[in-house]
Amino acid sequence: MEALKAKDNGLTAAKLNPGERMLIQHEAEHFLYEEAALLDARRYRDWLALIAEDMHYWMPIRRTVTQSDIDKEFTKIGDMSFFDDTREILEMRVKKLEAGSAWSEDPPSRSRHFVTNVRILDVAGDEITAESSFYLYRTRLNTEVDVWTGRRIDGLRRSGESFLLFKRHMFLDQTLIRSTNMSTLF
Amino acid sequence: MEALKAKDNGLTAAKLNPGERMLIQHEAEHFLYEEAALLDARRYRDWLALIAEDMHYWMPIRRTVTQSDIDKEFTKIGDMSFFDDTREILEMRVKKLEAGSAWSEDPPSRSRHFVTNVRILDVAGDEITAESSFYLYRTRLNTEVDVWTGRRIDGLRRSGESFLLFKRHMFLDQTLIRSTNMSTLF
Amino acid sequence: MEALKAKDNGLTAAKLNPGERMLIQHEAEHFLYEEAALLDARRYRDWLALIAEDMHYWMPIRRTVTQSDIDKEFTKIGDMSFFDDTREILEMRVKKLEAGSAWSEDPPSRSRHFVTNVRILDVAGDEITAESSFYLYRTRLNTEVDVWTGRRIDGLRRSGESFLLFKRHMFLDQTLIRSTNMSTLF
Amino acid sequence: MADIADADAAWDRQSIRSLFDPATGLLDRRIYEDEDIYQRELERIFARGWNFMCHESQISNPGDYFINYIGEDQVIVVRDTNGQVNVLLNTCRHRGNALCRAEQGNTKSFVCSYHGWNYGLNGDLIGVPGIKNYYRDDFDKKQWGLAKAAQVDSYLGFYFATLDADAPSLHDFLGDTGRTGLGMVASQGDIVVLEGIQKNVIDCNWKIAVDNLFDWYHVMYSHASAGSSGFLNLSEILHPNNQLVMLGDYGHAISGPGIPKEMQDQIDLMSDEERAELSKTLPIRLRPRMAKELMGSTGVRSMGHPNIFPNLWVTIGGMQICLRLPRGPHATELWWFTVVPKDMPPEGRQQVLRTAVHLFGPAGLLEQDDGENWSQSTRASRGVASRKLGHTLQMGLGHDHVSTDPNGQTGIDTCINEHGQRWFYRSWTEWLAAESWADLSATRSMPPKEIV
Amino acid sequence: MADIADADAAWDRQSIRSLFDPATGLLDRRIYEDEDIYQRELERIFARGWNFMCHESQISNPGDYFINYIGEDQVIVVRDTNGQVNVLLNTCRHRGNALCRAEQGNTKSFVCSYHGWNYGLNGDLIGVPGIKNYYRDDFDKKQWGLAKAAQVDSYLGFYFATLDADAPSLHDFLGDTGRTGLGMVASQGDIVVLEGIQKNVIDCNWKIAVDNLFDWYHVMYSHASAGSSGFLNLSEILHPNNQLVMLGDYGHAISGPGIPKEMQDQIDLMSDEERAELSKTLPIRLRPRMAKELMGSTGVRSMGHPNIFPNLWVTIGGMQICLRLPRGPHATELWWFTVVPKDMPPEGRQQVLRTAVHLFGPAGLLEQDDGENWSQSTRASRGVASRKLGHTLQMGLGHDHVSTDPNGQTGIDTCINEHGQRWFYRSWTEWLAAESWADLSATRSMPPKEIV
Amino acid sequence: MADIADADAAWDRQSIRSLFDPATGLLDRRIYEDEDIYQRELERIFARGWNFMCHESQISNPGDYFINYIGEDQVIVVRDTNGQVNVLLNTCRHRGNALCRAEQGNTKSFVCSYHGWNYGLNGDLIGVPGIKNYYRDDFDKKQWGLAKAAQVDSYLGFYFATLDADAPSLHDFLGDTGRTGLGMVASQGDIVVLEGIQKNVIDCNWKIAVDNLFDWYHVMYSHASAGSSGFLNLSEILHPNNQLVMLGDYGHAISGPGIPKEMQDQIDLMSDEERAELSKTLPIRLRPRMAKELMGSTGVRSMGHPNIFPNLWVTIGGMQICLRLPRGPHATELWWFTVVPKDMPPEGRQQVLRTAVHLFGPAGLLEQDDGENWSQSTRASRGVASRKLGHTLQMGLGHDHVSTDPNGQTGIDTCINEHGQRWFYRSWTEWLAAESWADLSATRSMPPKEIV
Ligand code: FES
Ligand code: FES
Ligand code: FES
Ligand SMILES: [Fe+3]
Ligand SMILES: [Fe+3]
Ligand SMILES: [Fe+3]
Repeated sequence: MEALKAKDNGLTAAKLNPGERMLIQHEAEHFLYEEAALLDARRYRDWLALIAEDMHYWMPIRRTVTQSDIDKEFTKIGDMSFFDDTREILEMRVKKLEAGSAWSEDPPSRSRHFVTNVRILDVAGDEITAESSFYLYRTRLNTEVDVWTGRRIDGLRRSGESFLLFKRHMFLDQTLIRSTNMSTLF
Repeated sequence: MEALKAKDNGLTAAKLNPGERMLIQHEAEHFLYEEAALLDARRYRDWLALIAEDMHYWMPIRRTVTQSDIDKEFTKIGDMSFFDDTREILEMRVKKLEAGSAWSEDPPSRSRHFVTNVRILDVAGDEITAESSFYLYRTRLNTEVDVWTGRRIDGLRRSGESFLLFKRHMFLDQTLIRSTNMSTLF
Repeated sequence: MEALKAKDNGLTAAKLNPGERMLIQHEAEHFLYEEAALLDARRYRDWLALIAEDMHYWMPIRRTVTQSDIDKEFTKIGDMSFFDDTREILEMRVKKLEAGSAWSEDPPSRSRHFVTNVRILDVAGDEITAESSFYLYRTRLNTEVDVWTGRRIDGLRRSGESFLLFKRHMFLDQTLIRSTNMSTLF
Repeated sequence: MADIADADAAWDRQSIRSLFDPATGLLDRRIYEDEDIYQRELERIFARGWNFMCHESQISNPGDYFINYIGEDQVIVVRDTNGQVNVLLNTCRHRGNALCRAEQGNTKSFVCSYHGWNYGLNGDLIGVPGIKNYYRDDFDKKQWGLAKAAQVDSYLGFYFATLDADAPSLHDFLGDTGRTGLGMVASQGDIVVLEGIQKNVIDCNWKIAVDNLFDWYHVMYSHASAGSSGFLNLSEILHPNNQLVMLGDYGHAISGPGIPKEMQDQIDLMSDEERAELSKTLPIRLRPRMAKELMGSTGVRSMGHPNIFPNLWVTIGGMQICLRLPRGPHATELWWFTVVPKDMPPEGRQQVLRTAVHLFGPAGLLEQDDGENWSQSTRASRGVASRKLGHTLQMGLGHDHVSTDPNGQTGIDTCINEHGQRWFYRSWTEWLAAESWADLSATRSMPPKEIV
Repeated sequence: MADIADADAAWDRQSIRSLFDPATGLLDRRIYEDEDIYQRELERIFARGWNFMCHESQISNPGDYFINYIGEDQVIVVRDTNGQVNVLLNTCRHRGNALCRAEQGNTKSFVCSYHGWNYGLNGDLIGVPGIKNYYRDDFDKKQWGLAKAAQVDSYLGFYFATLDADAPSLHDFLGDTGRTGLGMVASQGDIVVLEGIQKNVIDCNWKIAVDNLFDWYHVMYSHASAGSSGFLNLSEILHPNNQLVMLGDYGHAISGPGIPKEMQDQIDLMSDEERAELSKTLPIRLRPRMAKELMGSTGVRSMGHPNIFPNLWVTIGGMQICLRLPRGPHATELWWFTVVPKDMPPEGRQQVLRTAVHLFGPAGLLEQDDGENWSQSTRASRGVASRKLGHTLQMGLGHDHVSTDPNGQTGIDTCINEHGQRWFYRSWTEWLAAESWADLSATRSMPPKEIV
Repeated sequence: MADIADADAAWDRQSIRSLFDPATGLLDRRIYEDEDIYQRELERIFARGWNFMCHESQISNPGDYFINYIGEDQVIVVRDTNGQVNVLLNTCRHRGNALCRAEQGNTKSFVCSYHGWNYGLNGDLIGVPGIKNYYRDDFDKKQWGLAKAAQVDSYLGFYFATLDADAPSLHDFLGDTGRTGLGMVASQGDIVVLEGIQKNVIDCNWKIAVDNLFDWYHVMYSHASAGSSGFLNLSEILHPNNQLVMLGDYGHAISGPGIPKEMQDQIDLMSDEERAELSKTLPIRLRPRMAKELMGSTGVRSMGHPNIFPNLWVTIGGMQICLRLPRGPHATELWWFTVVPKDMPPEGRQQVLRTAVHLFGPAGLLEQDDGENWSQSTRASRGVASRKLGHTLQMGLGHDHVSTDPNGQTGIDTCINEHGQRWFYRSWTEWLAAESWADLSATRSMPPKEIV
């Protein structure tokens, strides 16, 4: 399988033959669904096992801007963001959840990661870049509901019979976050 | 195809080769989408035709509990639940809807079953266990909206060229149900 | 591949063998996801390039009706509707968005098209009819949120290595539209 | 009780009257956000006035019904077996349940889904399960029919209802201006309402939506992109220097482009065939000869927008009518009705649909741009500093003359202006301040006859 | 402050009393939508009365707790190490944070997640981080324990609490009728509440949900489709002409099918074994001999629905109890508790589950149909015209006799009727109008003894 | 009208003053839920006080604008071509539409999307389409410029605005304590605000969010898991027994860890290079020599949290500032601004980002845990019984001395305490009770000088 390049945000420039692409698509979806299931099942340690050492987990801030400022809609790397995590920081988040004193997650939230519209953007050696739409539903206590939606760019690297996730860039649709916190992993 | 065992709630323990798995995944998704379409089209009798005689259609009650009580989050079989239906009861639900006097469904609700993140958990003989995330959107009259989300474990049994559903266990994300009723099939 | 006929709203009458169907399903999903991504990325001109000359883009009005009037739930072709667009009208919508004075879209809305439950209803020569469930999330400014859900029937015609869209019929779940406008393409 | 008691305390006649100053065009912004004012609007404007219900073609058969509102009170508009149209409050007299939940339909009677009480199409209570056994025959069904609108009447096929028995007749309420407005629709011929009422909610005060229909000033700027889309040529329809305004009793008004009198004189000489022929070369359709009877010699010149006070807009030369239903101070439901002449050939009908679908309604190339302006204006009214900044409705104030034509119909030939808005808000303060129809009749301002 | 001050101004004793007219059964609809009335209900009914907390089996071990509400005030119901049950306001005395966020659990003490204050199971403040260093020992922990219900007591294992120290004892508050109602549950034997309380929200006023439990009139019509489903035979359980109503002090009541006296006389002669045997052929289970002690000689004949005023419904012969919690004037939370005798064999328990899951609760074949009626009735109460249309609760008014049995227990043997609803609303006006328990005790109506 | 009239009736000076008792630290919980109190806060605190707008680096070029709020009134903060910064109410003077809908941007002028009125960067109305033709030149543009803040001023690059012309100058309003607080930011050098303001909404009353910044008591318990995560060592930054509190005129205050005087004396002797070198071994960065000028000889010792009354928090030694915007009594928007010295090398900047992203903000390892405590505390304030339970702010009351340093700056060296909260709520009652700036100036309490 040869390396293929695609624009980050649009139609896949290069073409795989549909049969090849179908298999890669299936593998990527399979991985992303299993990964989401671990989060929703609160199996954070198992989830961490899917995270590569060089993980970049990043969610820039989106702003309401005019058409003419559209290139400033998202903050850039090096600006402020909501998440800008290495694997080390993600592990700290997990440790926090395991601490027994993460009050904002005790009682634990109930989350559901809906991952749809998965598209293979790029295949380069053992790395796959996949775009998807996410709808993250979270409910807490008896009445709290949060919804976060957006676009995700994930980097998957083959590792044994599965993948490791080495990149997750999350582009929210919301500008003002209408939630008390973001104590849930995306 | 051999029997494969998987934990109910997590990564598929056993491995199918991806090509095999892809086909089973497609078949399961195809069935689940058709089944959902029948409900959304209010073709309840046609839907019943997809239900096996030994169907167990069950939705336990979820509770807001602390981390330390997390094993009590869902009620168990034998406790109270929202649904605990045999095929016979499901048929009664359908008869009720057909009665012409099910006032809570006349005017009929409008539902949309979004089935995503389908994962094949287990293949054993002619039976497939599939997990999925569901987002059930219902709107009634001009302003009523209900949303139920959660995880579903479905048991599919091959029957001719299609499947019969013999198990549907629904694990809601919500604890307090913020709806006037649950007159919609999940 | 031979021509297959299916009812518009229900189980696929004719049968493809699952392997064949899986490939067509993949191709259709791939196209629909790319098309949705173009809209969400506001690449309207690129989107227009996917629209066939004979496009019919139609969204009837849904009404809250009794069981006995269920055939009147949607308005018919020739009645009033929300969208009843040719490619020419769609191009006008795009021109409007490009005009620099479409105030209701400046600052631009942020949309996310979740396309799920894709089913191949019909394959006839180089034309595919696909049904899907859509969940269109739109947010504007800092607090506005709109959600439209429903069923979509899309007509895809093979064109080179991809498809052109020649039909999009959108059947909303909502009757009263709880939105200031529908300035977003579905 | 509490709400209206509070309202009375807070808003007396004087303070209500001062919410709009006709002498300067200054409008107090609290009218868009105050909860007490809103409650008073429901009582004194919607429950008191004549509200549009539907067109006769929507309920042409016995048993046909259509659900509408008087303010926020839901009503059933239904044709009974005598052909009479009744307007009934959609709430069971037993325990208050809604009788109809569908938006429209056909029925033999109204059976309540709670205990099965059955009401005739005229609202009479005709069946009470167990009246003999459980009620022991001690229940007077005659006293418990559905509450009916105090008056129901139609003009040119348009049904209206009022909950106030003291209201003047529909004919008198409409007056010349209201009748002219409805005449604009009827002048297209024998019309029917098409299947499919578009309904959507805008986060704005209902009055902001209403006053916008008189506002031809916003068209060039707000809707510039509708022009850019190529769908329509704004300047062909705007005619900023040929505007005709008609101000009517009780707050009705018509405003927008007008055919200059000299031009109309020439049109008057043409036969219907000649008009149809000429229309093909124009961006508008010329009205047939009979329109003059319906609209009057001044009214027939209007190519603008009538508003039947308080909330019924006649638009695109009568091709659509749009009702604006209040939903609290900060939300309004818009209902679009589309009409065509019964005998219109398919191509004409296709053309009407094309315009109606693509111009107005929530997805319309024109209408898309209005809602956010209205909602932003409503929203800022809640700021404690912003709501102290009155709106200005000063355009043209004191600069125009009202002319009275030989038939006594009045009109103002002018350029783009804010006469319609001023008249609407002036009337609104008078309705709101009046304690009864007698009070309103005695205290309302008469449409101006000279300088305006 | 402001809210209750306003309420006082708007609603005096006279105007509250006039909201329901016992002489005609006319009920003012504003009771379902007025915000001031609602605030007053929280103060004068929920905070004042005895509220159901939970059953002892739900908190059988020290440290077991269950979260419930008194009106909208959240409380912790907890068993302490002495076995005593305490009812504590779930709000830290320091800065008001909630101590418990889970719905139920077991704990050694309540530690606040904000600053770590630690409260004992009896509410005593037992730990304050830094009390020595930061507070310099100048802080009196004894004064800052959790606020406790003024009185907590149980009857037959059912725990209740009131925030009002002047309330009569639980025993006296329940009176004969309330005790009979709870006896209906206990007569099944030594019972436990099953795991899993169904909770859902209906967009209706809480009183509409409550009065419905007396309403056997709606069953045949509202729930017709539950019959069609084949799940149950409505006529087998309804017995429209054998209804038994009991009206109790402070607003409690029981209403529904009753076993005719003559039949009960025959049952009274049977042994428990004979009753069990006969029950197999009946749609209902006959109560054991000991039921008579718990329910009285009239009460034992009731197969209907008790309501412990204001909001605790005992249903299906005591198999479920349903609490209705107010959530503003327009919403109600329903909580379903399901009970079984401890020693019930698995098949019996299976049968209880089958009934409980499939009949009631939001997905129940019966219950599904109720919510929308209630919510539509509540909704229409907001219309300015609709809310002026009183409800009628006239069924059977003046036609029935109250009999007093040899043991002094009263009951009304009749057909389907609205006695329960009338008694509920009459009592409701009296609770709401009273300024204190002393006032209520002095001014309340006594249950009727003759004509009703 | 109605709202403030009601408020006046319900809340007079005396009842407002009694909402907090400085002698006991008892706080009335209704301040978190009463709608009339909230309206009064908007009028008497936000519209009257000086509100933080933005930092000069955010609008460095002519035409740069940033949208902010004064209470719930939206304002445009814009630099004009003269370099002057203007604060304009974001509501068109014609019909009230919002001029700017983006959060930030650059523009030549503000054109309204409704009718195209055009305002200069200083708010002047410079273009009115049709002023000649439609307005007939009879319209005085000078009278219809955008409403401007009564005063706009900056201190150390931080822009503030007030809607009250009678407010004292920004310099005087800030007083020593406010200036010290801003000096904490500026002491890092010539700073800029980074791209990206985190904004989120918490369901809590704004005052609960504000008083939390003085609350170093909650850190060890609330944020224990942030320690467990390994991201930071709480005890290294907390110093419970070395706390320094400064109470300032008009309600400003600073509270948190303080460098003991003796240690500061040693630091004072060090050069900036020595400080930088030593900082590498410490969990905090020592301030440069110039900090003393900005913060005073007591202020420079603070490693705590300033609050510029009412709602601007300076945090992490000046690295972030957080604005808390009221959104009704039950919701607050938090806006996080992150600052770095312009000349900071990339690694330093990287370190700032790491801290800012991972500590605070909605996803911050520390901040995650705060919101739910605040929201639960706010929520319980609505219960009719719970809201009668006052909060206690008694910690350290009467146990500490205010010292005045040789330069006249005052400070309290103590352990963890609630001085800041008490001062905040005491000032809050005074602002809320005062009818005008003159009244507030005359009646406010002066910062304590002795026992506190
Ligand atoms: S509420 Fe309509 S019949 Fe009872
Ligand atoms: S709020 Fe509970 S300890 Fe402070
Ligand atoms: S509202 Fe701004 S120009 Fe008219
Ligand atoms: Fe417009
Ligand atoms: Fe019922
Ligand atoms: Fe904190």
